[in-house]
Amino acid sequence: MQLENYLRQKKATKDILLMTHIVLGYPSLDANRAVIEQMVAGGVDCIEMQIPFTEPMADGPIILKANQESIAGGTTVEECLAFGAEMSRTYEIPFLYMTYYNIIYKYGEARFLDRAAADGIAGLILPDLPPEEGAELCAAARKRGIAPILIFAPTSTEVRMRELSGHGAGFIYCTARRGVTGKHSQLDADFGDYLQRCRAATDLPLAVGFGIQSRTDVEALIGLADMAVIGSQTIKLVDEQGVAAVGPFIATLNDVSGTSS
Amino acid sequence: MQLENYLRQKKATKDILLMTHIVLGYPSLDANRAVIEQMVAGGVDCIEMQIPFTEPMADGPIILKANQESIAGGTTVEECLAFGAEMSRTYEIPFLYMTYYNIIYKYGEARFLDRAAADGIAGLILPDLPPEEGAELCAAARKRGIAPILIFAPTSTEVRMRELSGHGAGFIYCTARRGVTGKHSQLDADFGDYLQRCRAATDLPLAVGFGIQSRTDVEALIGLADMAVIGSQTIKLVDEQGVAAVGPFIATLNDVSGTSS
Amino acid sequence: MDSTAYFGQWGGSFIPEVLHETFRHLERAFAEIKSDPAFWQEYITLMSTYSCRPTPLTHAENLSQHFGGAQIYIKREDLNHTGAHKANNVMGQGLLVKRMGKTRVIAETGAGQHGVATATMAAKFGFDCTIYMGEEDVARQRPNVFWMEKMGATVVTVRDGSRTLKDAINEAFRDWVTNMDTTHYVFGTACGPAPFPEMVSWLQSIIGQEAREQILRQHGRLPARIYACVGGGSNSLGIFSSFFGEADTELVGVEAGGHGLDSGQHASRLCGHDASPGVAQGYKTMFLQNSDGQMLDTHSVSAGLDYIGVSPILADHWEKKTVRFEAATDREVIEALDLTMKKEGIIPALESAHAFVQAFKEAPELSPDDAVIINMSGRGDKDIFTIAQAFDDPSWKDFIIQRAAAYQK
Amino acid sequence: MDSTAYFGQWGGSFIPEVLHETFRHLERAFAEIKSDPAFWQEYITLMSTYSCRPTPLTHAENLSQHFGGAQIYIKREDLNHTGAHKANNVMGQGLLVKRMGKTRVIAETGAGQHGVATATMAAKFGFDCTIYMGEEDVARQRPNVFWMEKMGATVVTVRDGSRTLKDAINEAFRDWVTNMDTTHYVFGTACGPAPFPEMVSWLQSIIGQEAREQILRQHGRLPARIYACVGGGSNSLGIFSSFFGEADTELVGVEAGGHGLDSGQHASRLCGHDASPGVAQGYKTMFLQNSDGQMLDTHSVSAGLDYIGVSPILADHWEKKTVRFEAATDREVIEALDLTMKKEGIIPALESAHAFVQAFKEAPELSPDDAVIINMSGRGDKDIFTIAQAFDDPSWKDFIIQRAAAYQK
Ligand SMILES: Cc1ncc(COP(=O)(O)O)c(C=O)c1O
Ligand SMILES: Cc1ncc(COP(=O)(O)O)c(C=O)c1O
Repeated sequence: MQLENYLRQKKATKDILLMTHIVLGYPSLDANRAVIEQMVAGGVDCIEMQIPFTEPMADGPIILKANQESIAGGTTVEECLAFGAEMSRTYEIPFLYMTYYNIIYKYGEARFLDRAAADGIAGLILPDLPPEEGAELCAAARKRGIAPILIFAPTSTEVRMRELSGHGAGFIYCTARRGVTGKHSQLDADFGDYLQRCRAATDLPLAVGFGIQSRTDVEALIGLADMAVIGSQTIKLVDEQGVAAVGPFIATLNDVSGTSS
Repeated sequence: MQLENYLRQKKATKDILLMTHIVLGYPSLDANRAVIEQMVAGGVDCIEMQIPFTEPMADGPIILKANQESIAGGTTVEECLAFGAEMSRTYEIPFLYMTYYNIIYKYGEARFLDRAAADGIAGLILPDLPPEEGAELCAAARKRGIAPILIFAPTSTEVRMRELSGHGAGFIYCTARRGVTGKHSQLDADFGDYLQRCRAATDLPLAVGFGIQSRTDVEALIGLADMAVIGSQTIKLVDEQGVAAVGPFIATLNDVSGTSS
Repeated sequence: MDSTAYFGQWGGSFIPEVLHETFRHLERAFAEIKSDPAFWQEYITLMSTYSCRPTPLTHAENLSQHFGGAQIYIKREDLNHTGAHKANNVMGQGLLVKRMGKTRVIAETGAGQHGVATATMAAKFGFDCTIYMGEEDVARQRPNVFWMEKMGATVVTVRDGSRTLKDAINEAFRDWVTNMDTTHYVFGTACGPAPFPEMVSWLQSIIGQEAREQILRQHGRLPARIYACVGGGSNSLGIFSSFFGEADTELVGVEAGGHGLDSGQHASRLCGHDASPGVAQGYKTMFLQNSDGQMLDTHSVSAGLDYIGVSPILADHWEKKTVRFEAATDREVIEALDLTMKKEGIIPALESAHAFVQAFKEAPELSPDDAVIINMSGRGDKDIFTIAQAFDDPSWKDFIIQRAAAYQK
Repeated sequence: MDSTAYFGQWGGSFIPEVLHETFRHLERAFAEIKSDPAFWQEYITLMSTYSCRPTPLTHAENLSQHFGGAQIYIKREDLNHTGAHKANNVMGQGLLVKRMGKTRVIAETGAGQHGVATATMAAKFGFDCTIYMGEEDVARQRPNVFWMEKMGATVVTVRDGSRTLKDAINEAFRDWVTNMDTTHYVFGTACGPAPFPEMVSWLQSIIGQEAREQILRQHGRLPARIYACVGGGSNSLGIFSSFFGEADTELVGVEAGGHGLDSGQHASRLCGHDASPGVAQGYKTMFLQNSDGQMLDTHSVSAGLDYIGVSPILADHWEKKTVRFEAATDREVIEALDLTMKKEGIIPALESAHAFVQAFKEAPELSPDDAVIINMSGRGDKDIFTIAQAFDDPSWKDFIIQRAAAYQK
């Protein structure tokens, strides 16, 4: 409930909230630190930190490469958790972990959740753990005050969305389209219908991710969703223009999300 | 009968007769001319002239190569026949054609035999024409005074030898061993038995060929056969030492075949 | 948790939400064909007119005599169209795709056999076809790429991760989550999310059905042991299917021992000590992974066994000890291949040769009244580049060098 | 002249005297097996347990539809062990060799298929084995050389004459005249001295027997036409055997048209105008030869059809007009191959693709109620070097160049 409440309070002050994404250890934890600092300063509302995995099945080329290079550079799960704890200690905004289920499975579900809870982590996004496989994990997370973030897809039926919503907390992550992360999404009429179906199926706030890349994209979500998720785009930015470009980029986005505040 | 009579008369004066072999057009007809001149001067008793064929199935590497190079050099059947006529006009000794059946088949059997007879050719050796296929050709040759030379092999039974002998004239060509021309033959005890079987099966003179290469080889045939056939060895000699080496080589061999004359 | 998706504690279906409906559709379609005898009949007819089923069971008299023990029989999946058991699975899924009304198929491939089989099936059924193949495998298996392209398939080179089979699987999933409406993912082995393990095993059970009938006819009774190589597990499950529960028949799965179980360079999930339970590529099984859950690089002389995971159905048999698992090293594989070629005139695929290794080790302990069956999952003549390399054949190298020189002119 | 050695005016046995007894022995042995039903039964059993007989008859629905005429059926000799119909002849002769008590076999090979088949048979039967192969063919078909050697055979490179098939035959005869006591010469096609043409055709008639039964079962009546490529003639005679004299079935032999019948670069003996009657390699037939009787150089994209002579049995059918002969050019062959791969997922050998060309030309004129059979004598995946070259595939060339670079390090 903590995460949901936080988002609702924040939303009261902004047209649309912003969640950003980083891959831990890419290009380095130090760079992550600098990027997060700029993000927070730029006014993002929460941050998902991806613990890298060798088989990121749901991710597109940019995040995929970031996962691989992070692991190749020696990033361990232990380091990621320590870093997550540090961030959550350092900043006021909520931090979430995003990763694939095997990382948690190997660490031990209970052990992972206990630690994340102790470290103040607000939520958990696991794109390869549908409720058929993860209902217990969701319940265990909720019990510890960690929001399990469930995912709606354009292919999800109304019945399915209701079911998913029942397992989730914090917010619902609506993928803007089919496919994997990274490619720009057309936020067209169909998309509007889809988000209306999402809205009808759940009481949780709605975040929209996958291919949200610009001020225009974020603007297009106002009124339809509660939060925009910026994923691959910041990684690309850091790759191309360095860490210092993140602050200005976030500022342009937040300028939108804050326009009517 | 002419060839047989000639050989019998010659044999009365020598322990063993000599037949030599050349491949027409190899290395050239001019070279053939020079080689034959030396052979005749050296005292060979008859000469087989091989009309080259692209598929000399019964020949070993040396004669095979000579066939191919002659054809590659442009030697035609017409040139070979003209050359044969010239030799037979020029020298007293008998000349035979050796070739494969296709050369005659394509030329026309009757036409070939008529021409060979008119040119004074004494005999015909066709290693791929057994009497099952060539009985008529043998008869047609004999009718024209051309001796069809039949071949005995170490694998021939007595019955078979008698049958072969019935088709032949001039002499019988006994291959000294299994296999193809060129490789040296061991003229051992088995070989003696074999020649005795040959002798018992035919009244025709016996020539022995395949791998007769030296004075020693020729000597070993005395008393067993009437004629030694020198095949690949002269070709090798011309290849290695030139045309002029033929005379001295024949002289050493004939020295043997004439020892007791 | 869908209980039919699990085999003991293994299996499941760990898929992105966007594929949820696609899997429901697939499960229904699979349930339908499984309960429809007409489907199996159609499948058998296809396999006996387009491929060469039933494939023979060859009595390897020379090898039997050489080892002086059990009678060695070889189940000849190499004689299938496209040269391996992969055809069974692929043609069966082709019929399913037709029923589901989809028009495009995608597949991952390591050795290239599954890719060639899928491209073949797509040509036969008139489907569009895209094959994902790791960059390393493309380099190793170019002849297969050539044939896939000639059959009309698009081959996509995957340059991520270890650039091998597992990365091709990830990439195929990335395609599928984008194009699920038109597209079926023809999974190549008895792994992946449910219902794939069960579906692929079911289609491959045609091997075991034939083999059982054949060994009874030819040998008069059930075999003492059956040997099959284990990559993902499909050929082994295929032949084992008709013998589970037979007290007199021991089932032996042979994994890739690579440079040895202690070398860290192998692909033995069930008989080594480098694997642990995990969840990846949509299912739960024993994976070769480190303590963080990151997948390890695997090694085998045979591309088709060079994989991090293993069928959850086999993991269950392993745990319940109803299948015994062994490993064959690269070196042993080459020796067994050599012997089999010389003694029987048969060229097993490098994958299949793993099963031969173990059979050769054990045949001498058995009696000449016993029979063993080796599942020869594929033929080796497609592996010429790898096999010639493994034998370090100098005239082959000269040949390639000469060819290259001609091309460079 | 042995009358049974002739087919009309063609055939005979033009052999060196030293082989006379060997041929009598062979004739007797052949007469024996022909009149012994147990032999044929043994042969069928061997072929159905070691190879994959009966090979299927595949209904090529896509091609049939594409051409909109006759129903096209494909007899799948490619699914034989070793990948071609050559296995039938070779395994049959293997049984014969065992009966004759010989311990060594020799063979000529052009494409390498017959060499591989013979090496395979020798391994299976435990015979010593030497294969003669022209230098040009060794260069073109190195993969086959590799497999022959791996199967334990000695491959002798023939550097005489045109360094191709005919020269390999001559060289095999040279071996045979030396080693006839221990050695049988496994002639690869329905050519050569009697009794080879008849014997090889008889062993290959297994194709026709199956095909007749299959087409009646699958199509309900006899085919309107049967197409087979003609190198030496063995696969065509094999499938034609069960249809001679059928008024409703026209038999079509397809020769190698190379660069065209008027180009001088082809291997068409019966439907071109460059051949004439002749006697070579032990038999009488139509040979590609000049007016002196010297054999010509032939050309075909397919090594297996690239031969100067043709079965005397086919020469007789040609003269009597009981078989029609056509030619397919190299270019047409590549097109037919491409279409067949894309439409049916089937890769014919370059040789077999000649038969496909003619069937494709004629299928549209026939009615959809008619059936035609194409004899697919072998599979093309062994021809990868030739096919990739024929398609001028750039990534294949890159692959070879990279491989070579790795070997040269
Ligand atoms: C010939 C052959 N055998 C075996 C395998 C291993 O797969 P599985 O264990 O699914 O049979 C492969 C995979 O490519 C293969 O090509
Ligand atoms: C696949 C294939 N088909 C056909 C032939 C031609 O031979 P035949 O005419 O004897 O069938 C060959 C000869 O090598 C071959 O390999």
